[in-house]
Amino acid sequence: MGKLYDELLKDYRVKEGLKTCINCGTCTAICPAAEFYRYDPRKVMDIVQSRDEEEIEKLLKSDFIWYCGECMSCVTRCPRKNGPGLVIMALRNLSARLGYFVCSEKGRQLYPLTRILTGNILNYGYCVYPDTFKWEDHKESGPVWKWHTEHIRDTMARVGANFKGEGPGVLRKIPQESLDELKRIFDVTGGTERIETVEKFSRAKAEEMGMDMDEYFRETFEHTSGSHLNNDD
Amino acid sequence: MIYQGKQKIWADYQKEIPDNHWFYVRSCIRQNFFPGSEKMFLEICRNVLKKDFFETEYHTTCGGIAYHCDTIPQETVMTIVARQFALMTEAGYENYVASCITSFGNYAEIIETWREFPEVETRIRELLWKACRREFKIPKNLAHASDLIYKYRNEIAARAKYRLVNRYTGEPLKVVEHIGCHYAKMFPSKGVGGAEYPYVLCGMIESWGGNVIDYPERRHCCGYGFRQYHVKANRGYSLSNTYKKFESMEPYHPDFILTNCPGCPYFMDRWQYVIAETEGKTYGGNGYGIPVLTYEELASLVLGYDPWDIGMQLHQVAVEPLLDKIGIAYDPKEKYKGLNEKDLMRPELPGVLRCC
Amino acid sequence: MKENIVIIGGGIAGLEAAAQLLSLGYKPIIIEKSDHLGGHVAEWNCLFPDMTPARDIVSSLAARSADANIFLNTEISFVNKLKDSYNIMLSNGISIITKIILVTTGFSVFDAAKKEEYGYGVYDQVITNRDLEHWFNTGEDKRVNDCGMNAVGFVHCVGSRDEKARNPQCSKVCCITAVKQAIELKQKFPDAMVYCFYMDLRMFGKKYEDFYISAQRDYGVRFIRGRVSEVSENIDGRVIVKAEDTLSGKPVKVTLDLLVLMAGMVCSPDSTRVANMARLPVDSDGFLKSEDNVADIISSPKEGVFYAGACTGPKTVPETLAEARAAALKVHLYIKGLE
Amino acid sequence: MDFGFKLSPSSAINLDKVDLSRFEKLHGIEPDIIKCMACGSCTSSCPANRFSGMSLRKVILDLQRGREKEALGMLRNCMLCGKCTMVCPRGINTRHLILSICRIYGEDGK
Repeated sequence: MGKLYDELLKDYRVKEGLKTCINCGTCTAICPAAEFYRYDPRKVMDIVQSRDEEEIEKLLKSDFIWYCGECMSCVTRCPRKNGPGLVIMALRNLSARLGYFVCSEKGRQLYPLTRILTGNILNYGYCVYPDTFKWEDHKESGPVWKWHTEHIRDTMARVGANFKGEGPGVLRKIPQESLDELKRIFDVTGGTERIETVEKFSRAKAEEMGMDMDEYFRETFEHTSGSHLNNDD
Repeated sequence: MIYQGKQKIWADYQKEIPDNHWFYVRSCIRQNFFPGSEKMFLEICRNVLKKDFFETEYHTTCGGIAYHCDTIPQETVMTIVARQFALMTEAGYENYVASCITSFGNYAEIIETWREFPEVETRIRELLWKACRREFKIPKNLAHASDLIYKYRNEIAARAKYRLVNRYTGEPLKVVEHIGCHYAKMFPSKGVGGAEYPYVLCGMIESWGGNVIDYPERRHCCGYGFRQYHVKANRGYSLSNTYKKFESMEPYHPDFILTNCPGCPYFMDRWQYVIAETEGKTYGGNGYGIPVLTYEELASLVLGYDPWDIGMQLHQVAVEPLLDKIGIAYDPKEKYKGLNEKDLMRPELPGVLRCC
Repeated sequence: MKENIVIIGGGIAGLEAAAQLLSLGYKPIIIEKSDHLGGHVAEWNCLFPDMTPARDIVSSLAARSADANIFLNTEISFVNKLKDSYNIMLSNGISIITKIILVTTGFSVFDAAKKEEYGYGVYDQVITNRDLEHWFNTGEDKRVNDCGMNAVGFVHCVGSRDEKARNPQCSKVCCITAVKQAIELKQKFPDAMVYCFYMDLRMFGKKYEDFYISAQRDYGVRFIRGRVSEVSENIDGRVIVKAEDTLSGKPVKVTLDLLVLMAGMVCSPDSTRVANMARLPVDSDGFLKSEDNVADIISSPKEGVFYAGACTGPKTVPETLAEARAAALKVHLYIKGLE
Repeated sequence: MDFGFKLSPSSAINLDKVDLSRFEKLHGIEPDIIKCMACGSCTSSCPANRFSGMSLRKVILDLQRGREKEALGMLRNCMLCGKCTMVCPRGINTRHLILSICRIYGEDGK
């Protein structure tokens, strides 16, 4: 592997997203994450463009790169046509590939995310799916969602969805041959390899933390320590 | 506010939207939380306006949420998207319309990346062939489904049963519009009206009789943030961003909020519930919330569809006060019924947020 | 001394060059498309750093160049290259054969409405540097008069140093103009909070730094290092400005009664038009291209065509005047060479 | 009801709400404080900076942004060596300034 900066530069999102940054702060000014986390996208851009390997490695192992919500509001405003949000995506990608993500609490959340989202895609063909979107894990979805999922065949039929049905329509069953194609796409494009990498590093980290994988899942999915928010000490 | 100033900007961002013959792809989030909306989109386009919208059961998620949660590499999402394009090509279409804003942004980003770096497109063609033995053409026109309803807004207005007017006062309803971030923030020219003053929803509201409210945090993200919502530990971020928007719009007393992204109405609806339960604060008057509608729901309501047929009962914030203001007829007893009057009980009532 | 000299543009560069050429014994012709002389400077109130009234500069220049042949309300219809001269057709039907053209077409103020996120032309209380000078001159502007003036902001670099606005270069004079206008507002409204949002403060000219120190020390103007990202309007019609306070690394917002956008300089469409007609090259910054940007900025690559002032890039008033004098001398020596 | 998460505080500095009354008092006795142009010379020469993060530049800024707690926390690390006074290009008597800050902001028992 080459140097971290060189690895980043191979990513098209860095080619697109980081030309030259003038540290003006237009990105941070309207960044939702900068307001609610201890986060400053301008500084992330500045570290990457510094090409300081040590600093970039620290960044890849830190919580900072995981605060962004990828809303891309920064892209609209940058006077140098940079995309800090795109650079964040490249940093996260590299952190995942190298296993650095397990070094930070927010990075470790990649494990539950990968399990939930790639699981939904490969099993159902959807990113979000009622069978795995449980009220217990999503109490904010409200009593209405609880009711809806308790009666889902009926409530879906009431509004004309084709829930788990054949043929087209809302939340139809996606044919097995299409799911097979998705699996083969994952296999040839590095999607499967990424899932395995995240799994491998997370397993090692869970062991280090003295947890089994279910405990590790709950821990990374639910737990937040101090120091991320502005009033944390 | 100088309305003509906005009109000048709108005139600069008029994208080409063909009138007919579209290949339709669905949204993961919309299907889960607003299943009636997608059904109504096709109902209005096909049966009311007699347009050709094709859907194949073989299409899948675009992978956008997984991509923006950083769980799949760029090549994976690009190849999934290439497969969707292949399905369009095989069906003989060249206009591609997505129900989801994340998808729409994803498609736009990928097409732009391929344009800028043709070697990436070549590589993805190879990967798609290897995985699926499929080939594709890049869509000639890419639209978001709200672009189409915008395009048809006057035809809908001509057939409308209701207008967005408060029947007690005769005043136009005050409407907040909220645009999904990935609609135009990355590529302002891809959105009707651009990134700063998008017109896609304003056009519908104006055409159907309402007044648009511009409030300070109008452009701010709803706070979805992908991993900031899907991981429970991070949801304070998502909640806080919606809270910021509601605090900013509160002095304007909006009658409802119109959205074009599938996620935003879910978050702005449910976070009102959470804010009510945790902070004791409600925004809609008399303890109610402010209803947050999808553009398909709004189009269906003005066209006179039954609110419970289009899925308004799946909102946490009660829509009845809005229906009453417009004068839309509905039967409260039918709200939580299944087909053929099947009794499905009803959701529990929240502790603070007033619901019907 | 019968050689025709055509000066295109009756701004301060054209007038100063004409005055010098008159004193050298020539009778230059000034073509001005508007109905008055003095260009942008004629619309300004006071000039930094000594607060010289702009009208004094313009009236003195106009007096010194009064003996030139001046065509107001006149545009160039076309320019033909003849064997060793140019045939210039004017919009009033007159045609002039000349061997010497001095281009003094100047700049345009960047159209601030193009920075959509700043809301010029959309939000009532957003004005430009030019609007504010107009108010200094006339006292007529509802937006300024009726706003209470408790808090005012200046946004530097509007349409300058901005690739999105297709204007990557620095307009150079806006930093000091903002400091000047901030001081002037403070003089009129001592209790107002005045903020300047800047990226860098380019205080390059004589006494500019003193001016900046005075703005801080004597007037309490507050400088915030961060480029404004977004402006919105609240229910009272005041504007909310968002930037990053980059020195503390935190987002900052403030509600203002009035926001002044420091619209930068771009090459004027008239310069581009003349360049097209006379086949003059345009530089990568959009301004007219000189023979050499260091050694010979006032010569064009075309025989007998010279430049002075902001048609080759943003310049201050003293720089423009100095260039106009240099161009006059260059023209004089060129004519000597022809003889 | 506990959802497992809650509203986060905003880090945005809202200049509309910053109370500058103590800063104005300080400015009354230290008029040069607003001449600071945030060049950072003080910080780079500060012997306390390396191990404590003390930065007079940030202290001056924080006081103007209503972040008094942060400013005073940093100032505790100052050793009053006066190096910053020697390097300030705007000629601010920083050592004197620091003592005045302590006096004004220390009034309610800090």
